[in-house]
Amino acid sequence: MATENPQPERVNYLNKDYSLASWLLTTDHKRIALLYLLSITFFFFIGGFFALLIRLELLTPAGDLVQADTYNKLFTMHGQVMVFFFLIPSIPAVLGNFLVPLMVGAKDLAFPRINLLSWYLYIIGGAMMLHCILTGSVDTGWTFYTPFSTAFSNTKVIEAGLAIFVAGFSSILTGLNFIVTIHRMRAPGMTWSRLPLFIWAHYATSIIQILGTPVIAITLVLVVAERALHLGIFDPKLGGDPLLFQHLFWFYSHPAVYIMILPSMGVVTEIIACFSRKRIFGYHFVALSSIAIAVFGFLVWAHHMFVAGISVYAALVFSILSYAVAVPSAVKVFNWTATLYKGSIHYDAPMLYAFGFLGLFTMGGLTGLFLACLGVDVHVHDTYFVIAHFHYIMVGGAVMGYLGGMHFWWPKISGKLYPEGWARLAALIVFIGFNLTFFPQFILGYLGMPRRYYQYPPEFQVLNVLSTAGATILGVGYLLPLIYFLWSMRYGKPASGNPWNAAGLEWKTASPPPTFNFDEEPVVTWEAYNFDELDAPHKQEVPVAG
Amino acid sequence: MLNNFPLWPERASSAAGNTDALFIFLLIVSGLITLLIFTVLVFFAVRFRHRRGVQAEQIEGSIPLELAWTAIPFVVFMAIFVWGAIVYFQGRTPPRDATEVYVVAKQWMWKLEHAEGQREINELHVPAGRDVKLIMTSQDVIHSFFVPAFRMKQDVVPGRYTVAWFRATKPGTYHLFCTQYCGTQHSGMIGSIIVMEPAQYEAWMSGGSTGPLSATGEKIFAELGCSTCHRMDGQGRGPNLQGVYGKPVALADGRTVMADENYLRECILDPGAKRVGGFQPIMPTFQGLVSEEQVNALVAYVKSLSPSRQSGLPGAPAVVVPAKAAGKTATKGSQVQ
Amino acid sequence: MPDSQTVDSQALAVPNEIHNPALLHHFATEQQQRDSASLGMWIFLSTEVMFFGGLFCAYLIYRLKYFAEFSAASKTLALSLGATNTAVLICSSLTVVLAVYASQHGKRSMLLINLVLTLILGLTFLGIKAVEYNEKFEKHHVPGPSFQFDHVQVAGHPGQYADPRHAQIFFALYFIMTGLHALHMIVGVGIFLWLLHAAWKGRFTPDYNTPVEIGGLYWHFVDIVWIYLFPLLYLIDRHPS
Amino acid sequence: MSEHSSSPLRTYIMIWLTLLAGTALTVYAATLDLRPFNAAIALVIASTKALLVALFFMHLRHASDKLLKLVVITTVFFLLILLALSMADYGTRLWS
Repeated sequence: MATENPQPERVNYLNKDYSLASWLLTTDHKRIALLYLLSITFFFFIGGFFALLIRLELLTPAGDLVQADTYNKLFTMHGQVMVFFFLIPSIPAVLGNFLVPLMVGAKDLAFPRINLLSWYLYIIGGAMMLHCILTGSVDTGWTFYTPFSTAFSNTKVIEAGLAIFVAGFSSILTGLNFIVTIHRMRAPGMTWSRLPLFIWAHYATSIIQILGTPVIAITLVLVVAERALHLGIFDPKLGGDPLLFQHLFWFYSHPAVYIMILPSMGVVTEIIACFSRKRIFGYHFVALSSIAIAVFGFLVWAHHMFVAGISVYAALVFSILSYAVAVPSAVKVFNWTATLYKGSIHYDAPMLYAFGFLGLFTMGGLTGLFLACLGVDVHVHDTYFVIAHFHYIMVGGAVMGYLGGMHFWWPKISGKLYPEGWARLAALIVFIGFNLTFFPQFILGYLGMPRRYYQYPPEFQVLNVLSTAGATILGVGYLLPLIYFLWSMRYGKPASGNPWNAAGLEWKTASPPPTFNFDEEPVVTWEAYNFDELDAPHKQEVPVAG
Repeated sequence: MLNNFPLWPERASSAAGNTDALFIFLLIVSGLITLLIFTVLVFFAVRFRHRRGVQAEQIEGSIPLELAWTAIPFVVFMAIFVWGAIVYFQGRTPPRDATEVYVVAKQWMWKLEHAEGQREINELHVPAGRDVKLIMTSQDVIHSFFVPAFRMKQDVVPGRYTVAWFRATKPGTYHLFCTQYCGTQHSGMIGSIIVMEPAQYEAWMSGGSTGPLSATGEKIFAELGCSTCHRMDGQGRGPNLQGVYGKPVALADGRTVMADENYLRECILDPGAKRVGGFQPIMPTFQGLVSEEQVNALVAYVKSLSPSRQSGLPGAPAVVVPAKAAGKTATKGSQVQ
Repeated sequence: MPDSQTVDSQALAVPNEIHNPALLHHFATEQQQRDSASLGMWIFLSTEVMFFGGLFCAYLIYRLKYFAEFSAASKTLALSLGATNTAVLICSSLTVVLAVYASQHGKRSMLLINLVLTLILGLTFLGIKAVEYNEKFEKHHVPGPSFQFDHVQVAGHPGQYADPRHAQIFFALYFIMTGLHALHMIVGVGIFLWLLHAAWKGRFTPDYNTPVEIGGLYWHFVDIVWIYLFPLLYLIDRHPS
Repeated sequence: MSEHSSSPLRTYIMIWLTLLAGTALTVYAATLDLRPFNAAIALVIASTKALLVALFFMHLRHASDKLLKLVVITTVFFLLILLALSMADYGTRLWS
């Protein structure tokens, strides 16, 4: 490794110890982040494989590639794996875990052992999920709607429910660790208004993880109990109300969308600031809009139920509240755009991903207005319009942000530079592939093609073919970073402590950082995003460790 | 090729135009916002690209701008909300004189029964230009009744009725989809809505009926012995059902509920839950004894006993309330369904 | 929302010279470590509140929907046992707070006695709960195939019988709520056994007693849950009609 | 939290006695026929007891750090959101 380095290699968190136990029993947040990185990448490609099979099946109107029940299991497992085992842990558990202590200037998260426990919970949940997939899988859709899941499906609902239950506690513990760390572990001088907006985004995310996740946990307990014992809580034959499940489920699962998108917004904020060399426009508004999204996110859940049989009055209340949550998202987009004004914009790969995020998130967000609009939602609810919308948010938004962040911080994480040309190409391919996959689905949805259909009327075929073609391009786009990141670990050029000349404490230590992050306890005397100082012609020497 | 590549769904109901207008309005609004953001983005991206020796200018932010782009979207969103709410409200409020069709969904088929008695499976014949009200329930899991050409969708929930309505405007055959995932053959649970000219429809209706649904209901009513207690002369041990439908009913526990289809249904299947004031709790439950279709027939029969329902004046309680219960009509906020 | 006080206290924090073995490496001061632990515990407890919150939501909806059956089913619960258990838990909360006090003031024997008393009270609660559960089994009030709730009169409606299906929902919620609560009690007993062990070994000093405080917070929370469960389940409609 | 936050022993005993009295009171109140107020009284008593436990036994009252109070208030707020917005549906289903 890095033999051309003339000096003896610094001891860092990666080369400190090579034994397996030093990884599996580590309490170092950076190593745990890498454990998460490995595991969520694994689940991402599993989920992606299911997606590919789904798209192939939909190439033709008839059901010919797989059986109907197999198809139902495919989209169920795609959803459950992607939502609970990739998207929710993606940015918080990998980038957040790695960066939150570094950014606030702490040696580690507040509870390192709980952090490790959280990874093990995730792995136990993941193993249960894999076992469930391999031994028969589930066909309820990721939403587990009752009474289908409790009384009619004859697949492994209980096992999948428990897997998600366990993984949920992993998410809760991560959020708990972040909040305590952000409150209690900030370096001297690191005031709240000097925090990077990435931290604010993770703070907001953690609020949702802490207050939302337990509700889905108890809901899954009820589903499992109902299915095992036929209690009647969700079974109309026994006097239960199936809609109660939907209320409880969406109380978590709508805010869960913000668990996925808020950290991504945080990443994009950092990238835009760094590559336009500017302090973010309206720092306090961007910070507060994160908190506002977390809070309003809890008030809108029944917009998933406008045609489910809720009362008209409830629908009105939830519709108007849904518009309220759209405002802070819009505020963020405007502030990002304004940050570019009079900037000095560089087009490195992370910035390309950030631009991709801006475009796709804007479209995803605006189509959310269609769904929050009662009159239109009646028509497009549960059609491909919804599928397209949430993929624009979760894939176009969250995954774009995740990839952008991985590129931005990869030199810090691995100490190596990735090949810039390939990275820009991958960003382009992902953007094109994504739009080709999901834009036709908006049209399909308005035409009326319902979701979760394994065969469909022939007039929908052309758009489905386009979508499948896009999916293959998107798949290639996702494989590329995997390949060149792995390549760079061995052959990449060594990265300096601050290859982007970026602001933020994480760049003031070595790449990769030492085990306790900083050789000297940092004392913060500057504001966030101090690019004027960093780019000043006679720039004052920032103390770079080593 | 282009037959297989439509870009806009067919428009065949009175509601479709409203939904489309709203949708187009949203397209324009969001198109303008997108255009604005993308133009500014591209302009900034090009104009402020990095140049050697040119430094970024640090700008802290602008409170007026922040307030503007908080308030303006909010106002626009509220306008969308109001329009959307109006369209939704219309779709949720069936006209009182609509023709009624009872829908029973099950894995994986639609069973439809006209008030006039015709039964259909996965097909529904309706006349153009007349309001049709669907009274729907499910035998097993949640389904959803979706006709894209009518821009109409409503989940069909087991254990209760949900209601939807439409007025078809254009003769033709349209897709009926189930949009709530309901198991293995979910995507096979599709049917067609056949809209006919009124004259053709009359001809279709005249064949193959077993008599109106309410007549079937009357037969069941007699067979099950309902008529021994629910006597028309008001002397029975159960309430007289004439004129009950569509009126508020004072319950034994002091609450008042509207006697809609869901209430009638619940009284058959769970008589104790919302018992009418002044009567003994002697009615047995018919849960498990009658099929969903028989419940529908019974409900249709009870409804047929309220002749004035077109001009029904909600107001006076249909059932005489004993003095004791009448004083307690103030509800305790527990009208939970 | 930002707590500026903590910022200042951290900014002024002086790395302590004498290394306390209980101070973990990544904390600068003991104060920071203690504050982190208590904040962490409170946040964990808010997670727990929401966990039970889902159940309270289900309870609220079905109680309003099936009030008659909930009332009838509630009357079959043993009020005296429930009330006794409430008192037992309140007493255990007192012993817990006394244990925390003792650990803060270095009173070892008072600490040990109160920890033992807490354990005894906790086990008493679980024992009484077991008696109640046993009674439910005997009366066939456990939801499932053998559930029976026939011919139970509904209060205020002479001649009307409770619908067994709706009563079953009450008992389902009863068992899930009290069962999860009992599970928390069992975990609490485990925590206090560990605390007793550590206290016996003299691990706690006036300078280091965070585990006792944190364990105490947990125990009090479990008490608070029961403070709500008791009236919601046992006292729905107890007046003689 | 410069000094260990704990109330004197006498306060603990007083709170304990109040809690026991509250339990007796709630049992007694349940035997009165107050119609809709039975539930309200039971909840008021339970909330008072919970508040006493939180403030005195869990030392929330003396916590110098406002953050802990904020955590509690936030949690209760979101719990009420869950209950209230669910009732926004269930409470109005019969209105149409």
